[in-house]
Amino acid sequence: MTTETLASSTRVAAPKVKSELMQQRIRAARLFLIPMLVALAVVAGWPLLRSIYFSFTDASLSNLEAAQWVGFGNYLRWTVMESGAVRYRGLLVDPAWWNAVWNTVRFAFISVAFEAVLGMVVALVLNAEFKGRGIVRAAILIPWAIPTIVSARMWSWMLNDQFGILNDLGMRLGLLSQKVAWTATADTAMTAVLIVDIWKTTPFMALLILAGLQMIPKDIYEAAEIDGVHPVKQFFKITLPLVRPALMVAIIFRLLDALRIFDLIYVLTPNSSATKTMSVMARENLFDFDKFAYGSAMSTMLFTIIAVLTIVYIWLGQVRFDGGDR
Amino acid sequence: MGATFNLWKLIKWTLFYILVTFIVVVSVFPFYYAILTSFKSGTALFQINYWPTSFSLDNYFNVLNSGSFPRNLLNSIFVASVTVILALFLAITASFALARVRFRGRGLLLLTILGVSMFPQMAVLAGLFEVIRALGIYNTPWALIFSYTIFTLPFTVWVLTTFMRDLPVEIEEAAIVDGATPWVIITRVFMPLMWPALVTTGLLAFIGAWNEFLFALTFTANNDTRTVPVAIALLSGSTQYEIPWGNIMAASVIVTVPLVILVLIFQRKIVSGLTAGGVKG
Amino acid sequence: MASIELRNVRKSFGMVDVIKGVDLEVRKGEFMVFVGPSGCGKSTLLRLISGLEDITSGDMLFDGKLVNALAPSKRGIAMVFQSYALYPHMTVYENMAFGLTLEKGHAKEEIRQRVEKAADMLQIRQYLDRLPKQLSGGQRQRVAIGRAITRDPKVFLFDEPLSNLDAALRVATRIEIAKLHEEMNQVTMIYVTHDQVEAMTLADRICVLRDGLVEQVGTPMELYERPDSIFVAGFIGSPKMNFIAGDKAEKYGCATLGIRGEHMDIKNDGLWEGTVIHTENLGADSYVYLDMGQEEPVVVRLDGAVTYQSGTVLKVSPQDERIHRFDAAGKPIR
Amino acid sequence: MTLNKMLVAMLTSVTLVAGAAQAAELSIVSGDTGNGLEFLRGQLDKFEASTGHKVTIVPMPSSTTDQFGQYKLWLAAGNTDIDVYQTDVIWAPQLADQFLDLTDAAKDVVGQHFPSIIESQTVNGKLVALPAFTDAPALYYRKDLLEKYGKSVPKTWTELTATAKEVMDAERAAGNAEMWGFVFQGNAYEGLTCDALEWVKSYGGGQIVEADGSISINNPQAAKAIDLAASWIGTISPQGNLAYMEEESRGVWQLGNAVFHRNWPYAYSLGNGADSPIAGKFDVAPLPAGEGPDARSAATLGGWNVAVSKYSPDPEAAIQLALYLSSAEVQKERALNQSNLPTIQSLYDDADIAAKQPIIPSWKEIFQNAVPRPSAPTQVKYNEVSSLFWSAVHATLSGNGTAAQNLEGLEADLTDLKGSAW
Repeated sequence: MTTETLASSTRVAAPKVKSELMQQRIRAARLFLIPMLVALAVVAGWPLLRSIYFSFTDASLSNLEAAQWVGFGNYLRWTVMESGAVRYRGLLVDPAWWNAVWNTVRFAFISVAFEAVLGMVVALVLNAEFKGRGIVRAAILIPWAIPTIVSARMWSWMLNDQFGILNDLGMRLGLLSQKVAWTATADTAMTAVLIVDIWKTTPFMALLILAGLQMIPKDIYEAAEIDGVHPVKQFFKITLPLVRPALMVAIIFRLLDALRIFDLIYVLTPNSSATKTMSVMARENLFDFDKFAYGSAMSTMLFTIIAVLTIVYIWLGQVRFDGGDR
Repeated sequence: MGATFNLWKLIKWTLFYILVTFIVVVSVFPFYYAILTSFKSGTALFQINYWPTSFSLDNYFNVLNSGSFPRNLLNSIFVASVTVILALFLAITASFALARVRFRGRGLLLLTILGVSMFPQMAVLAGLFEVIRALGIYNTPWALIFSYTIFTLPFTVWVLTTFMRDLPVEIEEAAIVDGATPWVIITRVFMPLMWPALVTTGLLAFIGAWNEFLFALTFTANNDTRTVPVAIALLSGSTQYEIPWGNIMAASVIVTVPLVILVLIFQRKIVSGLTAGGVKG
Repeated sequence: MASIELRNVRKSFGMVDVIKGVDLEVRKGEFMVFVGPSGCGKSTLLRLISGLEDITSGDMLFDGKLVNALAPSKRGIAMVFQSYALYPHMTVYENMAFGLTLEKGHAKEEIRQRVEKAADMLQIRQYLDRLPKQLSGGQRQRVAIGRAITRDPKVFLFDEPLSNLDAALRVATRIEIAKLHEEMNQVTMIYVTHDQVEAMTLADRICVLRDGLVEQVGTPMELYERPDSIFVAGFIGSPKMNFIAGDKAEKYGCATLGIRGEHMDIKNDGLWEGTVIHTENLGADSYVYLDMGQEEPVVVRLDGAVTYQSGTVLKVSPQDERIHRFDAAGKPIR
Repeated sequence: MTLNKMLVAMLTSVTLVAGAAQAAELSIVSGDTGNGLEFLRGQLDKFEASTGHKVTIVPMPSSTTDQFGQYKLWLAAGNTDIDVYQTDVIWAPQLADQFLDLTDAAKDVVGQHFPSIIESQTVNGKLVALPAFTDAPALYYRKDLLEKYGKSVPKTWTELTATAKEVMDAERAAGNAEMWGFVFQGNAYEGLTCDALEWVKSYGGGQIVEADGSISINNPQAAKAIDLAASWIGTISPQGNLAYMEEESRGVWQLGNAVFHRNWPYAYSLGNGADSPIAGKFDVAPLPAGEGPDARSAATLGGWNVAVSKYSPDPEAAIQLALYLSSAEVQKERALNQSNLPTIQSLYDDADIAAKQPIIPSWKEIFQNAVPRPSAPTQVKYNEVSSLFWSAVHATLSGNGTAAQNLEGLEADLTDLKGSAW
């Protein structure tokens, strides 16, 4: 009974006269929502619509006004050659683009997977009672608090093959047989980017998972303890299922972020085709190359791909964001 | 029996603390190394040390005296603070409407807001630039505050909405019976109950605004309006290709320390804020 | 100090009809209790009266005036919630004064006097500076009541105020509320509960609700003695009225025969025969559960401590003047 | 000399008159760094004093990619806040539409500059920017090591390869395990385009896209040059060279861990810095030549220019500033203070410069071998051309395919990109 809200339903059989209270609340809701909606429309909606519009034109950044409508030309167009063969062009058949998509998706999934596992470990540690927990908790938040642009530079410094401390450390500990040029070669560039990203965002993941962990009532574990359930089994049978909702939400927020990854890669390995992501490629086309329309098409595709992946994830994972309908 | 039990316990604790130490070292080491580097200069920069070998604050003096860095620091503080206040203000009222008033299209609205949080910044950069010029706020802190709402607002609205939804309905009803208007309910009843969530989201928004680079670079065209991340990117050696690692690390330390302090102060609140509202599945 | 009239009031949430047409009059100064099983709509009805919920159709009148659309704060009501709903960040004093500070035209001093007066009535004056979390459950509920009193309402609404308290406190607070009603005899009170004991002890009149409809309205004794349906008969009174069907009922010319446990006697020449399943001995009285081939065991209430061995066969007779006869539709045959 | 002085005097008098007419507030963006900015400020102070205009510097990140994207966006949006832009030599054709034509304003002074540089800033007959200074790389070598092993400065890349290997091996045997033979800019970025263009050109392999717009890169000489460079990686150059930009390579060089180094003039004074382990132990020479019919030493033309935004609210004052910054007076100061190479021919014979910056006159030889990147023929598509080129070269250096294969693919990509015309 207590969960029933004040608000009356407007779907069926609306009351003849809306009560003062309802009117006041609806009026207030409208008043409260309008500033936010206006802000979002201006700051996000309109620019996005422009991007989508430009993706259907031949716009050039030096002359946006002269943009001509070209339909789906930026996405796919074809010419029939004299021999009769058909030649397809455009974003949808651009191998460099699909390479970037693959890089992005691979990056997103690997990094988020690692972050989820490591975040879980860190969260479990932080959830335990021990001396100095406060300090540890603050310490793990440091990577997350450092501006990306700074940490990217810090790591590029540490990953340097000649005077980078990581190679030195690896050599000293005998983990590396020779100095590795982390960001240089195609094989290790992605690894380097992953290391930095995982380092940087695991704390955030850990924090969200920790929040979920702390909502699990302690007596469940006490009961399990009395029943003699092995700790490992406790984790899989109790902790994991109960923390799952928090984990799912944390993962989706991170996934959204990872799919848009830009600054880290832009600073660390801006031109390596092994790490070039959709955002980096879109920037390159929008601003470096004279292909504003093509870049806009990439931005639009990027947005679409993220949206589709999110929907699939929400659907498969049955993530409920609003805690049911109320 | 007792002896083996203690031994086992000892091993467990040792392993646990090794894990804790490992986590701390991995988290802190790069920052430690940055501090170490910030005390070095010249060719010493290219030599690898694990412990402080020299201690010179030259890089810090350089950074703080270099043109407008202190000014940029103030800009960052202003921009980030106003962004947070504005985002919290817009979000707290909006989330009241979203969490507490049932109306047609509410679910759709929430999804739209989530949608905004998945906008790639790159996709809106050019359009946003047009809007900012049209509004005449280009090259002012307001351009940054305005553009930052694109990532702070959806997030704050989401967290506060979930949080507010979990506040007991009866408290609000008691206030209604007491004659409180929605505005009074928000400001005098809900806000005091939502401090953890406000602190958490506020801090997250603050960090987001504080660290943002792309918009800050694009929407300012003047040393006096720029923020710290841009200033760091602008720190330069004496010649074109020379990268002043010492100065950059010093600046990075200066920029990061306030955040670390904020995190230290609010770390308890951050967790409880997220516990109470942020991540309800 | 208001009479309340409901005319064919309906309420639906989406496709679900919760209140399906209620006509009811609550008199001035009356203590009315809404009772019924969970889901019967009693809380919803209270919330419709408070104005927290819109009525879907029908009319609601306070003192003859239509209040369908009037905001709760203008109806002259005060409400006590099951979970107390105290503002956790305000002291007891601030909690009680909050409503008055929001109303224009109350001087600080006046507010103070009114809060203190209410606090005195409930003996919570020494807690005025505390926060709700520093109080026990019973104290919190008294603060909640105090908050309502401070507003000096014409109508006092209670939404299951005792269900979060333990048994002893429940009785004490119940008496407190009864006393309150005597002191504030000008104020109309409406009280929602699922506990028929509270209903019987507190109410001037009881309104039994079932499935969004009023089943019967009347004084506790009316409901006890002359239930209008098998439902009311079964709901009011403890232990629950025994219902006997089949041959035994047919002999009395009805589909179902209702007889309360206290209105049956154990006699050697008893009319009915049953096997003892279990005896509950409460000291002052005892309940004997008999298997008489009915769907549920038949309960007989006996004075004093009596114990029967399980399996004992007993003969019982109903007191004829206390028999309730119901037809197949569950309506009484009088 | 006297001519220059006269010109400066004339210019100043003109500007004085204009300045008296109205004082303007100007902004100039500059991606220049530390000393460079300080120098610029000093020059602007003089300008302010003589004209009464006020000039603010808007510093930009030193990454030219960042600058370029930013300027493009600003110019596209008609940003009126910036009057004068400092532009890289390759940007002229790409930003030409948004800069004012300086032909008339500079008609009296263009003759002083190297014609090739003026040509690089002229797009469809429009003079887009005025040169401020030029840049050309050289081969840095350790004269102490070459002497120690009795080697001469290599004249060809093959010679360099052999010498580097020998000295490196000998030094390593002598206990210097960190020693490498040759470091250069091998990261996938504009710098690699510069380096690789030098290899290709020195082997007579053309300059990717020729002045007439024809795509010339897919030829055996070019492939030979790039294959040779690929052979360096892991032998005389560290694996990490594939990620080096100017600073990383300078780091290795300046720690004394490389025999040869390809870099711009800036590394010269830094290498002779007080705490530099190699101070006084090195010298510079023109980059080696290739082998084959048109073999020669080639250095990629760099350098910076000043351009005036067509959205400047005060174009006259802005043009005045651009003229001033490219004037002989400022260029001389620049040469003296910054060891930047002047674009005015006569300054190479200037006695002051020769006395204070002896390397500058000697750099004239390097500069005369300078090759422009194909930014003029490829117009707005230059960045993409360059990106395709460096990707192909980087792939070859990383061992993904031979030069011949990658260049064939590159030719196809470039043909696609070119379409019917650049």
